[in-house]
Amino acid sequence: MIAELVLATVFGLLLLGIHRKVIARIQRRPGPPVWQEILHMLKFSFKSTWVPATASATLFIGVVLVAIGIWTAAFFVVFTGGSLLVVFAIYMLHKIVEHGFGLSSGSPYGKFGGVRSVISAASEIPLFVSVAAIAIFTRSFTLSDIVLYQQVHGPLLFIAFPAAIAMYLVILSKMPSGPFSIVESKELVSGYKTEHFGVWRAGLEVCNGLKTTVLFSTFILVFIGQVPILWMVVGMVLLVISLSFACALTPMLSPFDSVTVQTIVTGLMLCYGTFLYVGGVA
Amino acid sequence: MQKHAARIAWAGVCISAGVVILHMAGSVPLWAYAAVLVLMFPVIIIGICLWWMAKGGKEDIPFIGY
Amino acid sequence: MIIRRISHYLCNYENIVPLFAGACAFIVLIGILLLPIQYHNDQLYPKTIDRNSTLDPYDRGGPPFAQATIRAQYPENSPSAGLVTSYLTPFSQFLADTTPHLGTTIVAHPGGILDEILYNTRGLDTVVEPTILFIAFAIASYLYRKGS
Amino acid sequence: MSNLAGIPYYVLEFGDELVYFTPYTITLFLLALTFTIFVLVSRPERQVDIAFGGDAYTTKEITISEMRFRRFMAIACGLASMGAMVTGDIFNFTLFTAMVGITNVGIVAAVKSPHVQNAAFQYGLVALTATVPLFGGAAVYAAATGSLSMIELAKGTLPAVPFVAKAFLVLGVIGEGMAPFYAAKAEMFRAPGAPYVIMCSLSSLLIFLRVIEVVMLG
Repeated sequence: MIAELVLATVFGLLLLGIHRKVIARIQRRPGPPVWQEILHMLKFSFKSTWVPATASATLFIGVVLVAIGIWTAAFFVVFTGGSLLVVFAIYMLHKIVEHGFGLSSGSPYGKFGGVRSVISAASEIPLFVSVAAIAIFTRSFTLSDIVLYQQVHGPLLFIAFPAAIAMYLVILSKMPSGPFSIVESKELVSGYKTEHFGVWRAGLEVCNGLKTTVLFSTFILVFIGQVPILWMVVGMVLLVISLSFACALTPMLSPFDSVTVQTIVTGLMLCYGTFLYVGGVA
Repeated sequence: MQKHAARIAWAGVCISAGVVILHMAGSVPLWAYAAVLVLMFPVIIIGICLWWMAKGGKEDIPFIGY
Repeated sequence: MIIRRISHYLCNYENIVPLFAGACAFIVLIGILLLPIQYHNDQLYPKTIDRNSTLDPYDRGGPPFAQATIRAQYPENSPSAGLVTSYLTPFSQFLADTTPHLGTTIVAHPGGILDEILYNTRGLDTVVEPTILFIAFAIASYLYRKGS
Repeated sequence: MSNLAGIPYYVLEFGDELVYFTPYTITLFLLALTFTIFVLVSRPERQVDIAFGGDAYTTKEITISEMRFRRFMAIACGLASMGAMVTGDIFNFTLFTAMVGITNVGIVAAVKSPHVQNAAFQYGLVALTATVPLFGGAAVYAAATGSLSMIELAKGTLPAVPFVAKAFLVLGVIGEGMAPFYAAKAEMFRAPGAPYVIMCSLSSLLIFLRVIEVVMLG
């Protein structure tokens, strides 16, 4: 399974590369080659590395290990058809990783990135409402049960369309240069990543690659169902292209506006969830 | 430092390989196998990277602007 | 734009107290609208109040040092439940027998009562509750010392 | 929906209060444990402040006594969130949540910045108020179902939990952890001492994640 893990990481980085390329082409720039993110990861991994003098060393290094570890765990949960709740708990706890990266160095830029990541924590709540909406239909949180449900009733994408939109927005908020990516906006240099250079940054890139694969494959598993591996790959590429369009064509919102928009989405999702629950659709 | 990292990386690889073999032999359940890999994967990656990284300089204060 | 105005309101941390109060009021209103809530008669820790007892609010019934019946959720986990109904020193017993006032002070009274349910079946609660108090005292004393 | 977040793998008995582990809670528990260990072993960072408009910068030092106190609070916070993750009893869960709220204030109470202290004060007011819906929710749980054990609630043999009880519980947790009202929490995050302030955010996220599981039972 370690081969799958490495493949998933590389594929996730490739998806991020495609993301950058498509955005560049939409904006009429040549853009980097699609394997740029993989090269990035390799490049960082053999740069000279140390821990900044002002940093809290244990946290500075430990949070890199935690970042890779939690997404490895999420990968296994998706791989074995485990509980959807666990995947999304890990998704929310990725926030803590961002805080850890940002705050541990002592740099003011990292600090701002970390503080923004706290502000934007509201963005994850639509996710849980959409998970609850899915559970109203499938009566289970395990991915394998959700896949079974879809084999009988057809894709959840059509059955629970608003839930799909909410989850799409949540994935969008984790993509670089999207409308909600306030933690990585350019006035903060690199936001929470500013001080993690060299090997630590390579570790973060590994985490990002793994995270992208896990989130995309979860989206496809939950809303389309079990498909052959080739179609899975095609679906993920299509998903990243649509996300790139969303990222390229929308401006980044100001931090609190982004939170407000996501809170409004949460409110709408709550209405939808209540409607499903009270209406007794399932 | 780099020698140390190489040792850690090798230890991680050996432990993971051992668990993979034991899992294939059927003596380690899936969850224990996954737990070991979750612990070892970050260690292996950071270990390998630290092992092949360039010679380090002296630590300094963080980036505080251009 | 309405979004801009909402986010302007949200970003000031002095507004979160009214915001939270509003949310509380809203939920309470919903709660009142959804009344009545059915009371479940089969309660876990039933309590009969004997107004004539000298130990009035604390009297759980049953003589001291004898077994009383206590309904626990998992009786197999607390085998000694019901063995200690209330513990009074002879002096406290004397006060309880002769005056009607011990009931109001009994918890603070040395050799007073042991709450069977709290100590025997809900042990973790009794640990966490004083911990919260202790933490609060620690914060208060630290802030006090910092001021001086 | 009985098999909600996996079957309890392991049950530990404290009288009527069962502590149980499911795949979901064990993930959260391990995260809390990891970060508590970080708090235990790591030293705070020295936060760099820039004087804007010049090249000057200063590093903030944290005094030993302040560091000790904040570390103590952060560890208490970690223990409280670990407890809240694994407990199988509604009332016990609310107690641990209340403890998380109070330790969160404690973590930043020692910081000398007035800005941070103002935010912590506002947060403290909310955390204080939030105990009312929190314990009120637990009381309605007990009144309407006659039981507080999550395992009994999950079996589905008890009467359904009224909506208000769940709403109260969630509202209480939101107040204690400030989950969506992050404005104050973000200001608190400007305090130096990374390992400790991270605990504020981690604990509130964790109790929020746990309460989602709790309200789905019964």
